[in-house]
Amino acid sequence: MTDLPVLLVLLPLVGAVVAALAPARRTVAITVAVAQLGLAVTAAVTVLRDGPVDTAPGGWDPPLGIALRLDGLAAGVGLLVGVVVLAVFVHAAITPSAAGSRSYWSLALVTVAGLQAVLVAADLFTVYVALELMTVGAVALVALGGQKALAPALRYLLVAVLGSFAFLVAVALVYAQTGVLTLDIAAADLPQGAALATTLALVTVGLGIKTALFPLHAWLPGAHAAAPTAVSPLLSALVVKGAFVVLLRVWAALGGDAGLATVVGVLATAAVVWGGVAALRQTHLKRLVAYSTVAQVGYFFLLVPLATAGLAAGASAAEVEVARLAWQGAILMLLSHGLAKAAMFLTAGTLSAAVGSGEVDGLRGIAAKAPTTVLTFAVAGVCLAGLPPSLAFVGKWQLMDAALTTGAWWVVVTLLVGGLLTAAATARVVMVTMRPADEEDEVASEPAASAGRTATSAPAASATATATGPAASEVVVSEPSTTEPAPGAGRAVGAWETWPAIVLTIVAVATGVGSAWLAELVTVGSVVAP
Amino acid sequence: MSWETVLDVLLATSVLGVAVATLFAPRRTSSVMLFLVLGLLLVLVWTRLGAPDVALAEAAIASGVTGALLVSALTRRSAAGSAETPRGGWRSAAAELAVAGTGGVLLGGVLVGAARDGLRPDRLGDLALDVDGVVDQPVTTVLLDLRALDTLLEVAVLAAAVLAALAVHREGESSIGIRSDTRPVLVSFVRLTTPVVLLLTGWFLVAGSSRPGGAFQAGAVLAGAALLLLLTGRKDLVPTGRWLRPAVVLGLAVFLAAAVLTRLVEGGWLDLPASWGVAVVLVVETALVVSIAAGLTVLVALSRPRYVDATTSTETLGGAAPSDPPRRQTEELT
Amino acid sequence: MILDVLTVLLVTAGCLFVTAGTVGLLRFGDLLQRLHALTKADNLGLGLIVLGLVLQTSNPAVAVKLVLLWVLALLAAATNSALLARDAELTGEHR
Amino acid sequence: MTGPELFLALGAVVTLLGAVRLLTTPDSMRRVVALNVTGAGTLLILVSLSATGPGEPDPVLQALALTGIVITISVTGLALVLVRRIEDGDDDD
Repeated sequence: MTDLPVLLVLLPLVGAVVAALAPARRTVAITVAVAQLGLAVTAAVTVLRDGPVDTAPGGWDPPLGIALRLDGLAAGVGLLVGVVVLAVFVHAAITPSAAGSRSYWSLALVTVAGLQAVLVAADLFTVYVALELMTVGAVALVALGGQKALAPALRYLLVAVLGSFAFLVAVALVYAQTGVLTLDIAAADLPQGAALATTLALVTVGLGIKTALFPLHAWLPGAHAAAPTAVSPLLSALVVKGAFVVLLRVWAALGGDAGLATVVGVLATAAVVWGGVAALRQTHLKRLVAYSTVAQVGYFFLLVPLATAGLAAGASAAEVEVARLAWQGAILMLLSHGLAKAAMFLTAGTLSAAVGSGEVDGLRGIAAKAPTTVLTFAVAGVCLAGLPPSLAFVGKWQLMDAALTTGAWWVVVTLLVGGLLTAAATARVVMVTMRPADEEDEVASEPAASAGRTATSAPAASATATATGPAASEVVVSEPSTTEPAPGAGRAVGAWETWPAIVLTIVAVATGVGSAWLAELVTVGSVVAP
Repeated sequence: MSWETVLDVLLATSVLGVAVATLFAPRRTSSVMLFLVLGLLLVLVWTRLGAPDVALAEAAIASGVTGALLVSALTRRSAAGSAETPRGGWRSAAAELAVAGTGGVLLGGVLVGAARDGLRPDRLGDLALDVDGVVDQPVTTVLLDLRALDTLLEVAVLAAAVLAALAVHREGESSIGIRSDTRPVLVSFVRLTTPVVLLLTGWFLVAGSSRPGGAFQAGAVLAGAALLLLLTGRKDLVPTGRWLRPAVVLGLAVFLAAAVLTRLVEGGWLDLPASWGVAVVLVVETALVVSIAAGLTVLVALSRPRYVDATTSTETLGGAAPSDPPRRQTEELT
Repeated sequence: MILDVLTVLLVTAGCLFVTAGTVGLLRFGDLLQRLHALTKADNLGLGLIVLGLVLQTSNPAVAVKLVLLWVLALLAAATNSALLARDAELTGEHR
Repeated sequence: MTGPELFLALGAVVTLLGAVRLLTTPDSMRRVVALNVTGAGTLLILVSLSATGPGEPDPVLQALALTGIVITISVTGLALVLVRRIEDGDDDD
């Protein structure tokens, strides 16, 4: 069983090497994805039954060797990785041009290897190397989107590596004080003081960049929107989560900092509102979906202010209980976002390709031609907004429960507003798809027609009308990605093309119905374990 | 005040000054040249800090490689056309300096304080010095024995970067073109130095297990030879087509194979046994040299600007006529 | 003792030549003049420094390596200068 | 303040200088240079930390520095290839 953490990392790496050389890249990649899902399920079952799996490859015990730890968080997110990667690979295999390049398969597998290493590494420097592997893979995948994707890819690379350096300086600071790199051993030795606060601040900024926490999110919409169809879901559903898991690990191990937690709480709230409003104002479909990721990232970060009191050394039982509720709620939302957002990006790519335009307005009438795809997009949006019975609803409920217990009413307001904004953005897209294609004149004269029927007509109206204020530049720069065919060059939606997204959506709903085991899983081996 | 203190302060001041000049230089070319100077100054700093030879050699060669990458990426057009001053002029530059300086001093204070607090005898570094690993060099022991997984992932990062570079490359994902320059002076220089470079590669590789050296140094030197050969049109000696991708991933593949082999035979992933661990290290390092050399060659070749279509001049062998005015970059020196 | 004095003299002289070459690089007007300053003065300066250091070692292997270093530097400098000068002449960019 | 401590503080200043410049300069090539200056600063932090102790330099920190170097070179190479492709594309337009 101690092989599990190592296998999770090495299997996709072996796959990447084979896929880089063998002619049958797809077959190799999908075989690896199936095996990876099998490993993830085994890992989840093992962790639920026997608790966390600790191992140290190389034959040296920590702190001399590298500690790997497969805990509930790693197993839970690992399940998400297994499901999403398989679904996206199947989509890329059966859909023309979704992958962007023949190099897609090996680069995607490298990214998955980096992600798995991030999840299981319990050694701070190994986390740094793994983060870099994940970043280089993710940037390469964005760059497959053609000439228009190169500039966003470069920006993503430079900013993300800057975040890595911040993390590396934090690692150096921890090592300077404790003389070890294993997270748990170092955390036990680390005294309170300026150095601890600086470490947490550096980790939060460095990983905040990589998770696109407002206001460090500016790189994300461009990169996620310009990437090929089969890349955006991997980035949004998985890569962003990897960095968040590291942040959470370090906060939980080091006990957190109350002042910094408040700052993170404010930023998280701003992210939910700002990302939600910005998503409504986008005219380009994939940018709309990408901005909604900025908002959703805010939800996960709400965990930090809610749980910090329960992470401290002398926390009361009630505080730990709140932290556990918030932890489970935020991680369940994270998993549900991964499933639903992957489905949303896949369907968005399919719809854009079907009408030959990346613009939201170009989708008119597509609901009649591809009803299943539009329906999947809508249901994924509902899951994202956190309506019952989806997994996100369960997560949101727990998060609200934790917030009400501590009297953090602003968290409740944020969650409700964020849900409304997500629902409005989805509704806006779905309304456009259902409008007959020949209704062009009426639409031009009535820009807010679709959004007028939703609760948030004001921001939506300003999206189609002349945008003013700070968001103006974003509306102007939204341009279709080059991987999409030229306007009017739409193609028919393949018979099986929507199935991976449908499966992802079904999983997002089904896990919501029976989510108790999942909630239990994600706390195994963590500081908030019951 | 001792001589050493004076030297340290002088060195630190120079590093700071050159770093600021690098960051705020008005032109790309001067920025890159100043960065090369920064690299040289840092080598002096490593010596002052008592970095063992292995670290020193690798750091020195690395700054050379970075310099080569940056210089080769300079273009005539961008070098000349990028003489724009920073937005907002000196005012914003001063503001940036003030912000970064204040933040840096604060962070530096915290780091120095942490280093003073943390001087305990049971640090990892002291434990690692006493380890009886399969190789004698302590830094190599840490890299290939104690923390082999880190090195494996690091090799994967390099492979991923090179595969990505090939994927976004204009001429397709499995070949690189490079303009050749077949003037007799260069050709005979390459002929003279290639055997020396190959010798040096082998020495670095073997010496890595007991003395300064290692796969990265050997790979970087080999990449230099490969680039020179490509530059003089000897595509027959350097894999640029079908064998390029295999060469790039060879190191990662062999490293992974070693991980699986040790698991099957010894029962632990990357658990190097005393009896044949050295052999594993040597085989892995040899494969790494090939991959590092191939990877660095690809990265330098693909970041070069194309003044002339790569396909028209790569095949010219046997020396260009003196009357044929070659267009190539000379702006580095002028 | 005599060897030490010789080393100090040789290395100091070498440093002077290298400095002179650098001054030439900075002060001379065009590429060819700069190359003239660099190649002559720097190669000689490096040679003197190497010679001074050879006197300090009793190990012949180290001495051979040091001299080899100088030969390689000579080769590289000669090739570079030839290429640069040829380029400058052909393109007429030596101001 | 000892020599290694001086270089430790210098590393922090250089790291922040590079980081701020990376975020403010518009030119892509110089952003890559700024990234490398940031990397040099972090390297300085790691190597001078390895020398702050009384005994031999810390081999673990040296090894971390070497791993960081190779990663930074890989990232620089990829960034420069992207810069090249972006600017070549601009030429074609």
